[in-house]
Amino acid sequence: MLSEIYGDLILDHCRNPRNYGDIHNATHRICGHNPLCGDKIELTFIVKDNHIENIKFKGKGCAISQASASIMTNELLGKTTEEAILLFNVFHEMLTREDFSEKNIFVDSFFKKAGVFLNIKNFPTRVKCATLAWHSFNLALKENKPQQNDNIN
Amino acid sequence: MLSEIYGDLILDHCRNPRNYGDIHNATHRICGHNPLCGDKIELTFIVKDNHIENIKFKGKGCAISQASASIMTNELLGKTTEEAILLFNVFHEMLTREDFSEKNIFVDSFFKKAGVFLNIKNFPTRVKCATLAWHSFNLALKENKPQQNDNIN
Amino acid sequence: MNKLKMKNLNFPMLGKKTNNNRLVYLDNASTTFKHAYVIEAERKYETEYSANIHRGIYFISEKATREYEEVRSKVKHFINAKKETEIIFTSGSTGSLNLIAYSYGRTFLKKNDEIWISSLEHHSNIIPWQIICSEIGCKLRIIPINKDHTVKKIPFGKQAKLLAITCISNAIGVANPIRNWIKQAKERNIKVVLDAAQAVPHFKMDVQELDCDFLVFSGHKIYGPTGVGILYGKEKLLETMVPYQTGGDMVKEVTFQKTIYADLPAKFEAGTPNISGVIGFGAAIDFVNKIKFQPIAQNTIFQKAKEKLIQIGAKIVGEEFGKIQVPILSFTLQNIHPHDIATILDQKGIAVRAGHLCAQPLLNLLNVPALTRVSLGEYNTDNDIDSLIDGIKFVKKVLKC
Amino acid sequence: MNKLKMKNLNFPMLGKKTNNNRLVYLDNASTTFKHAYVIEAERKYETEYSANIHRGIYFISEKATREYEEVRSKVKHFINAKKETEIIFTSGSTGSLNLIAYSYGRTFLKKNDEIWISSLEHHSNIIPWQIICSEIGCKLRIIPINKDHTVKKIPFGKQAKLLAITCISNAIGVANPIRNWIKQAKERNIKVVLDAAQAVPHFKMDVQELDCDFLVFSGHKIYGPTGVGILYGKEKLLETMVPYQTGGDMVKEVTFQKTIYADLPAKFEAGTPNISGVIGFGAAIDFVNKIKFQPIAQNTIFQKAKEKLIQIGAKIVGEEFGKIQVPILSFTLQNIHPHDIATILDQKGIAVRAGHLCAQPLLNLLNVPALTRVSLGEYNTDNDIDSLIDGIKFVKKVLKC
Ligand SMILES: Cc1ncc(COP(=O)(O)O)c(C=O)c1O
Ligand SMILES: Cc1ncc(COP(=O)(O)O)c(C=O)c1O
Repeated sequence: MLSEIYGDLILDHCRNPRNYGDIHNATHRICGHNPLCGDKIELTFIVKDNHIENIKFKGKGCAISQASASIMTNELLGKTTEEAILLFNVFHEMLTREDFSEKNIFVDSFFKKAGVFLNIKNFPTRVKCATLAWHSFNLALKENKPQQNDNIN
Repeated sequence: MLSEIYGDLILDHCRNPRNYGDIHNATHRICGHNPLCGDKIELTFIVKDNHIENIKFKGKGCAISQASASIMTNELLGKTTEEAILLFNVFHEMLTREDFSEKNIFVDSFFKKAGVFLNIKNFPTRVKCATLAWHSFNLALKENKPQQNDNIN
Repeated sequence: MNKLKMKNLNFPMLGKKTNNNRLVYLDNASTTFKHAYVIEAERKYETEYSANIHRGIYFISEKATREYEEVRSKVKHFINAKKETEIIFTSGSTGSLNLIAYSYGRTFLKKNDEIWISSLEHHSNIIPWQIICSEIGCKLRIIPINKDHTVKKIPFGKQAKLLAITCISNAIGVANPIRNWIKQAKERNIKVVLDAAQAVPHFKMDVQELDCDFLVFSGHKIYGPTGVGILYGKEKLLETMVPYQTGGDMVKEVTFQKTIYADLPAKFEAGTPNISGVIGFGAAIDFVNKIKFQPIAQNTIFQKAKEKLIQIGAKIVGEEFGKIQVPILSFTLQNIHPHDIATILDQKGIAVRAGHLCAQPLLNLLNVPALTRVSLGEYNTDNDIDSLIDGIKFVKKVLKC
Repeated sequence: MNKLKMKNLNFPMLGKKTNNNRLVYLDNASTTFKHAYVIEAERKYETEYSANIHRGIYFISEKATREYEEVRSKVKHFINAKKETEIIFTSGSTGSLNLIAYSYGRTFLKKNDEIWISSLEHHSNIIPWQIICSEIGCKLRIIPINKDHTVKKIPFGKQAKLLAITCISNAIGVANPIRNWIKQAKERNIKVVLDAAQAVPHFKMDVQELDCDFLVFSGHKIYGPTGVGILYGKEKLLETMVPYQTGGDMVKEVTFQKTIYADLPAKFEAGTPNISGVIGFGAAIDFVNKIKFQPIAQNTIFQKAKEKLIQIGAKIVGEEFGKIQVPILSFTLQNIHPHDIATILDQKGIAVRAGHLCAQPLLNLLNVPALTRVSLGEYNTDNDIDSLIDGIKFVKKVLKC
């Protein structure tokens, strides 16, 4: 079970985070925070012509939250905002719905990557680590505010 | 045991309280109150030439507190204040000291009356009913204030 | 006394002896015996997953957190709240009422605002408001008690802001006409606090249907543990209120300069809570959910107690203000003082309450300094009433009345 | 771990399994396992004399009252207070600190008065003071933490009125120089609050010798129940302070117009208290009285844990601020996040704490976002440390470090 969450893909993304950094001319910026564990993530991205043209994150946190942010940015880069919201929903349901089954995943290629977080469900106190980046993204996008500061629970 | 506290003497004094009433030109007046049960007693007395020349009580309360007040006034009437304080101490010790024994009672005639309260010790929640009048008297005398209002615990 | 099968009436206190007599416990409005399920639930926490909640990343802490939060969900269903976040665990009804007075008071009340209470209140729903009044300068107004108790119109002033009322008097078992009063309050946008400490053991309370803003009750009056109670509050209100107690676990971020509070319900639950108490409380709710509440008129034991008490010369107090709604009988007996009654009954193993019943203002209105109160729980039987009546005969004998 | 005979280490939680491993509980600074005596004392109350206290004129209520009040007397002796009336039962350290802040604050503090705290405080001894500051307009001042921690002179201002300090940091186990600080405070007639939550499990505290004005601690950190704690206060101060919570049982007389409060300690204990909790707490004090406290240097298990952790690459945090005084070891390990450590250790049945430890301001000063904390209780053994070290090796293996 442990090896399922601390698998190679997660460890790799945690050690070598992709898209790490800050976009200073971002259209969206959010500082996500998990108060229970103190994890923080700063997410910046540029939405242009309804596409996520660039996305980067910075932050400190556990392996799960770092890897999740890294994989998320990889997955979202280049997607339309509609596609991005769909992926957020899939990810969110995967980690929160009791009756979620892999069959529901119609986004195959996405699941190959983000699916590594499926087993987090067995570690209830850690679910929020995996969802921090995603919630931050969703919030920033939804409220469409270029800059904001918020706590994600 | 019960008959020891609700004996004839107590029931008699409760039904036919002695010295019931109010001395309007009293030198000492106190309103004693047992907040736990709501018993109230109003005690008035006249100290003249160091003697308790007159003493009366009024009030509502249980059989124990009424009888105790009635017996107390009987006992104190005509005593010097020193004698009265001595009796208060005897009464107080009788009801509060674990090691109190009848042998300690050097005031024989007093004990014949007030001694009926000895068994109250077996009813811890009721001890304050028996001591209310005495504490009120002691407080009024000690502070030597002609009028006051206080709570006795 | 109710429809539950006897095997469910599993209370370890039943059958105990005191003063060489079978214990006949008739002080259930003060506190109830704990159900065996309750004790077992607490024991389980203390022997199988004893841990702190919310912050531990390890099995027993996660289990304790889950069990604790499940009770919140049980309470939500029990009183039909909309959300779990509307349920705050407190130390009891008194703690809950103090929380509302402090926190609602500081957020919403201003000088000269009126706080209305009824004449039937327990001290715990009087004094916190007196304090708010003296601090903020609000006015405490009392709904007068009247004979048929169908108070027509509460004379709310322009600045009436809060109506804090007990559902049932703990002293005389009579109900306030809460539906009528809530309606009057809502028409003027007055917030409503319900003290349900005496109601919850006997009635299904539905906060959405009642449309109250707050509701409080205690665990130890529904066969649960001491030291735990509930504050229900509408989410919108709780969200805007200031925290009451502050400290660990109710914050998002703390620096020496400032603190960002956590979301509901954590915002109102500072420090390590009464975890075993909350878990035992959950078991108590399971039990109460099984009780088929019955109208007092159908409660044969209550009716028998009432009749027999009257036969023997007791004067039941409070009925002039309305029908008794829960099995509480407060009475005077000739001019025997309640404390003497209680002391003598105790010698026969019979436990009743005597005194001002934490309702001095009501007793002043009733013009009695003290009362003897008999209050029944789910486990009381016909036999208990026989013992009570025999006991009172004994009282009269001892006192030669 | 101490001189107690094993037969006294009767903790039902010992020997439990989690995640198919022997449970190794190393989060004792958060909460401790409950001693069997404690559970038994609570059970006894709930099954043999379950009743409310203080007002019942019947055997089981009198017995409950006696047992409850006897705990007050035990606490008095435990911390060497002058009188029973100086001991107030609360819901825990957090509840006690809130009581002081509210009640002392409202009685004695004025605008621009300084409240001093240390850098080592738990949130529960920070936030209540922030609130008082924002309400009354006091100033919160922080005693700077410095390397040798022998803070020479606290730069009290003219209006310094209160020094509220923890004896021991729950995050790093380091002590504040409380004797020195109390002396400085007393010279200027500044009142002193001691947060002894982490000290009481390991040191004999003597409030008269320390000459503190207030002291608080929790039952659940000394092998007792949750939901109960202590406020000690000097009688003279408590007498002049306003009540905190109000309601039943803390009044002499109530009318709708005004209320006369009861004497100490009842004045501060409104409502039905956590009776079973208090009684269990008394049993916990009996146990702690039996423990022969030993200096940390002589605690071989602690010393072993420390050495082995360092050997395996952990960096113990906080020692630069003074000697560790209680068996608390907080550390960082390479750049592995504490939550990952805790999750992986949990799979081996090892329970440690990870996070900000309710001491965010201190962690900010230490410049770490989170820590892993190991804290020992009386029952931890050599074996537990071996398991911990094996566990950490396993963490490294899983994370391929
Ligand atoms: C109507 C009512 N309100 C409030 C309370 C206070 O409850 P607690 O003592 O559990 O805080 C009581 C308990 O007697 C009550 O009967
Ligand atoms: C130093 C210190 N103070 C206060 C507290 C708060 O104690 P409680 O949660 O029992 O209220 C704690 C508990 O972690 C602590 O360690």
